[in-house]
Amino acid sequence: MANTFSIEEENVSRVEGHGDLVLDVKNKKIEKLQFRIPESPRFFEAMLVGRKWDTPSHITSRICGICSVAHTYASIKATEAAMGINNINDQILKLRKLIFHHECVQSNVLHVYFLAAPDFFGVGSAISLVDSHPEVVNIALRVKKMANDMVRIIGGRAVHPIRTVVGGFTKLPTIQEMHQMKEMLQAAYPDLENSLEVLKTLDIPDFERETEYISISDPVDYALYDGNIKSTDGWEIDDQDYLDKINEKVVKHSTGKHSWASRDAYLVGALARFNNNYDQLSDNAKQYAEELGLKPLNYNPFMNNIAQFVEIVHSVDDSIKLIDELLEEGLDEDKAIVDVKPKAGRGVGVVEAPRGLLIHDYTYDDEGKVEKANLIIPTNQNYANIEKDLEEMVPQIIDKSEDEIKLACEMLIRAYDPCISCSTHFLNVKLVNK
Amino acid sequence: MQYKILKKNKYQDFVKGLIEDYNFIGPTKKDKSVHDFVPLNSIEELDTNYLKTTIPPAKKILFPPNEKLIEYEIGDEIKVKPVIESSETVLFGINAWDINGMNFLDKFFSKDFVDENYWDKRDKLTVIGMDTEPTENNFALSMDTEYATDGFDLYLHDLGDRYFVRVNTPKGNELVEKYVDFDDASENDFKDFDKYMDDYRAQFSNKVNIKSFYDNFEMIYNDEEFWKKIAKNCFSCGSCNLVCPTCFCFNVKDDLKLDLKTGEKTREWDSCMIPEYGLVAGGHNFRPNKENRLKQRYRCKLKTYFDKFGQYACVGCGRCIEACLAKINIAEDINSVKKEVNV
Amino acid sequence: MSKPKVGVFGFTGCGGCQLEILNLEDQLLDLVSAVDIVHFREAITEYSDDYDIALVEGSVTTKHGVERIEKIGDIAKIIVAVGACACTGGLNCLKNLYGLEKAKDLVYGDKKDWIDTIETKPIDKYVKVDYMARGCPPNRFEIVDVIRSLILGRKPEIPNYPVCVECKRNGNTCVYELGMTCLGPITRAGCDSRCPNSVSGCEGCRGIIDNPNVNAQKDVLEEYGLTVEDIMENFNLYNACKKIEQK
Amino acid sequence: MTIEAKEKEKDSIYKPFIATIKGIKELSSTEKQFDIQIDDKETREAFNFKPGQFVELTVFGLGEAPFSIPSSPNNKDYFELCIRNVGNVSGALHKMKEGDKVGIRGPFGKGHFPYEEMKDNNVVIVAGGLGMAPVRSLIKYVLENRDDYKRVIIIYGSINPDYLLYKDELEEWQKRDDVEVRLTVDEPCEGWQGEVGVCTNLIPGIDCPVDESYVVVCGPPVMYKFVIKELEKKCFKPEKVFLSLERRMECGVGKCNHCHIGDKMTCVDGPVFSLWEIRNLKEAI
Ligand SMILES: Cc1cc2nc3c(=O)[nH]c(=O)nc-3n(C[C@H](O)[C@H](O)[C@H](O)COP(=O)(O)OP(=O)(O)OC[C@H]3O[C@@H](n4cnc5c(N)ncnc54)[C@H](O)[C@@H]3O)c2cc1C
Ligand code: SF4
Ligand code: SF4
Ligand code: SF4
Repeated sequence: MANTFSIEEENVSRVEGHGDLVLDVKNKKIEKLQFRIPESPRFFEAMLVGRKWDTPSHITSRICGICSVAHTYASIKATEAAMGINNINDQILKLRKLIFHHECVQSNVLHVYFLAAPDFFGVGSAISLVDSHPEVVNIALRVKKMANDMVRIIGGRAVHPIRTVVGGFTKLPTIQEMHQMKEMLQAAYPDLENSLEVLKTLDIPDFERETEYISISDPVDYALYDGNIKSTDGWEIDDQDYLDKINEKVVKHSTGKHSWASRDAYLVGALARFNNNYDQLSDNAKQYAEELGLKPLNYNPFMNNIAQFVEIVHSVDDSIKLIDELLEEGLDEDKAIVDVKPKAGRGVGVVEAPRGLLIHDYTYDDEGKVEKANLIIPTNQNYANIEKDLEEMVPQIIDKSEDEIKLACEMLIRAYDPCISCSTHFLNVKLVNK
Repeated sequence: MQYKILKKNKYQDFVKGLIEDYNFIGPTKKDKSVHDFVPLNSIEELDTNYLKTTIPPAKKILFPPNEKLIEYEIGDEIKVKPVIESSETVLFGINAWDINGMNFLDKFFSKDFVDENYWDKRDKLTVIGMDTEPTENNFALSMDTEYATDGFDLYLHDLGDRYFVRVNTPKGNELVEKYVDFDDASENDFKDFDKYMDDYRAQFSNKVNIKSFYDNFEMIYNDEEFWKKIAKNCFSCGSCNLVCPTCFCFNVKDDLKLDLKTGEKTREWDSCMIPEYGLVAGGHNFRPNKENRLKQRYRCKLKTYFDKFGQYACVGCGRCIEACLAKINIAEDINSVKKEVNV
Repeated sequence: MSKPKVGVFGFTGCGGCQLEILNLEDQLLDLVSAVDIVHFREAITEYSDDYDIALVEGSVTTKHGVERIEKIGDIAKIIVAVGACACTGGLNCLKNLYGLEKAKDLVYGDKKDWIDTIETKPIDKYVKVDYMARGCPPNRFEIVDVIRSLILGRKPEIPNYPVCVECKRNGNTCVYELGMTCLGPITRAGCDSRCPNSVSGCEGCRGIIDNPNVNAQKDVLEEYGLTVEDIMENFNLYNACKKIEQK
Repeated sequence: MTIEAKEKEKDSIYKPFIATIKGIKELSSTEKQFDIQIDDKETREAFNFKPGQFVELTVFGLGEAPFSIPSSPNNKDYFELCIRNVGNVSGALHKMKEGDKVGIRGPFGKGHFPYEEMKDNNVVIVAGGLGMAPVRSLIKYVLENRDDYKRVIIIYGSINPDYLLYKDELEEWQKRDDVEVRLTVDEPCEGWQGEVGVCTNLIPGIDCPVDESYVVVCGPPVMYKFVIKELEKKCFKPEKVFLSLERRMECGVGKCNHCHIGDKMTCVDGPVFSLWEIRNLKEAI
């Protein structure tokens, strides 16, 4: 039993670290708790200044390989809003929603099966999982391949899509590819069912902390691509007015900025979407949620993984629906893209990245070059909330062994899915008793 | 050769029959500037009224850009299996110069050694030709390739209200008898056909003096200034070779899978305009600069194979002219030789 | 053949390259059994400093990064730069165009002194790089090819011809004909001409070939009514760290 | 039709047959000799090659490369290869051991040394470096049928004595009184008995009547130009001078076209050409 200890990443400056935790406990009381991101700052907001309107989506896609589609669209939507483009047709919208679903699936699969599952099964990594639970790995690889292929077909490649541009698509999938996608989606159901059985057996830590959940929301769709910004604290605003509620500050211990809205911290991501938009989930997804004991409003951050899985189910269902509609209407290459005339103005693009609310805000000059850019990324928004959760959780488990405390902290942070880099390696922390 | 007439009102049924029964490859609109030959499932997708295709259909089918040659398995023994894949296919709507390009490849792939990967597909290919409008860069007329005398099974010439059909093979004859009734060609039909060919030939405005180039090639061969001038803007990107219906260079790759047990050898189109083309171990490059490479390309196209087969390895389709971003123009260059030599 | 020990390392980048390795799907399990992955932050917890081959993603943009890459240089027998950021500096180099101070000002305002950042450089400015799997993101099959080649002890075949070659093999319509610009004629192939396949001009993410005909590229642009500035905007996306010699 | 008959493989000119490395011998710091035996007995017996021809050798997983056959065509059991370690295939071969398997296609090359035609003539061999490999097959053949030929003169040059290939055979030949061997190196070491300088220097000293002499030349690309100049000065008959050329080859069967020299293909029309042919072949040397 440890009353006084500190957990600190070993040699922060030498081992590569994207995120680490500093936890200092004296006599069962937290002296210092900081979750920090010593990730190299990348200056995207600066890189964008002066660029022509058709490049920001390509540049911002490179903020994160796992959420490249989300960044692409936050960017495209911001630009389209600034240029006053309001004639994006149904075909484009549906294809955008389709590709969005599958980035979400790509990322959720990675997170549920490769990053969180090893913890629950008590093995060190997905590679060890290959030996201990080959069936789980195979399911994960198959579902991931399906999602990757979907993004490849619609976007031209699995990471940093090519065809997705301001105004629409440079090229549409063929009818044959649409059918192929549908078949792939249908083939995923058995894997989802098997996963359900596996997930039911998991022992999910029982920890709750009431907080604010923010996501976008739409009356019809389970919103990923478009919607108003909505909070479990009862407010809802137009996405262009995000500044009315969302605040950001630079904190010294981290290169990621911290955010707050109605209270001192809030949470974004799958669980936030689930809590705000439960009604719009497909029936099938609701069924899965019920079997896994997930109901809105849920305040257990560990359930984020379950919400992610439920989202995979919804995405598969909704994709089949979208493909059927597109096939019925027929694909029209002439309507693949709408004309864009650059002009001055400001526009905001808000979407749901797999790990939560993502906001791009651009101001353009008359030539259609970026004058100013502001980006609010999901991982940053969660930092403050992660710290608050840890502050509450650590005292509850303070009587456990240091290893157990460490693991619990890691699992909690991983549950947030901050970004794959931080969510795995963060684990190499060193414990020094004081 | 037999000559038949296909009435326009029977054309649809004829084509539908073919689509039904065969792996049917025909031209379809790809985007605003080009068509492409792809497997078609319905007559609606077929559009024989095309101006250009980037990649020549016959070459794409018979000698694909990437082709597996052998598969192997490494175990206690090494097992090697040749991969020769093909199926009965109808190639519909290919024009005369592309047929002549294929005729060239036929000769090439059977000279010295018979390339089964090519021939197996060729044997199973039924070729149905049709004339198409030449682009402004097309100089097929000067190269004697605007009319095909061989290499097809059927050739359909559009006389307006009917097709004049040349039946070149027993296979072609089978098709003529299979779906709809073809009529025998009458004297009148022949007359109309002759007139049609005259009009068709009149559409070819780009003319080259190939004879003069052939005769003078050795004389300008050492004229470095000449070659430097025409190769100046060359990107060494190989586009000219890759779109050409008669180019056949390839590289062979050996790919062992990550399981380190099974593997395959594949060939992929290469180009003699790429610097690495003539590089050998030890770092010696036999054709280090672009003017050397261009010169060799012209030799190969316009001399070597005329000497070997009596046919130029250029059918005058003009694709390379359109594909070249540096605006290197084989037709102009053929003609400029005469000027150079005359000076 | 003993299994080579492989470490995968990330520097400043988006993680997309490492993701492309995970995206190997059908081949991932073969990869895991063909080599010993001893270090891979994005996928495994365990790590070790004993490796033969280092696959390095990302560019060096911090002082701490310099220390790390130099350490990898000391340990690894073979270093493979993976992705545009590691090979050419990639998109991160745009920061250099603005100047460090201005960039810090813009993003972090008066808090800018808290930030550790230096001029962006590709990793070969600090260590000897044996092979490069270029691109943003790199072609995952090329990554496999490099790894497989290293296992077999052969030199990976990384083309030195331009993207046009692959573009033509794929039978694409040249995007210039469709009114767009393309860096294909001077960019190193190996991506299977992904962007032109999707009817978009190549942005040069794989870097420039050894002997680009830059003058001809300018002539082409003029022909199509474009200026060098038009293409420089594109060119700088991935190649701001490299200056084209004007031959 | 029986299943076997149906599945009977189509002939592919790209399919190698499997062979085993029976012996390995180090020839110099960069070259090794490999004794290659074709596994299938029937194929082995049908494998008849002529001096100057080459095979395409596959190391599975690494690729294929052309190599001349330096051994005597009279040896039916196995043939030898002499391989310099320069890259992927050759490097992998150098790491292989006895009993390892490789793939072989060939023999290829219509153009070989005209050993029949040469009978009753003097034979002059000019080799540089690795160029000894292709001509050795001819030397072996000529010495095995020594009575059919007149004088045999071997001029062989290399960078330094270590790089001379087949040293023991050279010594043996030097001892014979029916072979005239002249060795030369660029960088002599202590105790070097032969000449110093490039092998071109030794051509003026050739003293056999040109009408009754065949000359065979093989060496690195840079060597040819100078050798030919010297041979022409001595008025050797171009139709009686033969050169073995090297080009990049991907197929060996006249399809990939990489080995084109002017109107000829090195693989099927060569690799051995007469000076007569080459004089009209631009780019050959
Ligand atoms: C007819 C003929 C006979 C030969 N005989 C011999 C011999 O007896 N002994 C011997 O050691 N060598 C011989 N060579 C040379 C030998 O083929 C090359 O050294 C060999 O191809 C190198 O292959 P590699 O895979 O080891 O090298 P690689 O790694 O493939 O190549 C290294 C360099 O060679 C170039 N290259 C690639 N493929 C070829 C190719 N097929 N031919 C030439 N260069 C290529 C590459 O561009 C690269 O620059 C002969 C060549 C020919 C054409
Ligand atoms: S060389 Fe040019 S014009 Fe001649 S056939 Fe080839 S692509 Fe057509
Ligand atoms: S689209 Fe680009 S890569 Fe393709 S041929 Fe044209 S210039 Fe070359
Ligand atoms: S086409 Fe160009 S920008 Fe696109 S992936 Fe290839 S090299 Fe990169």
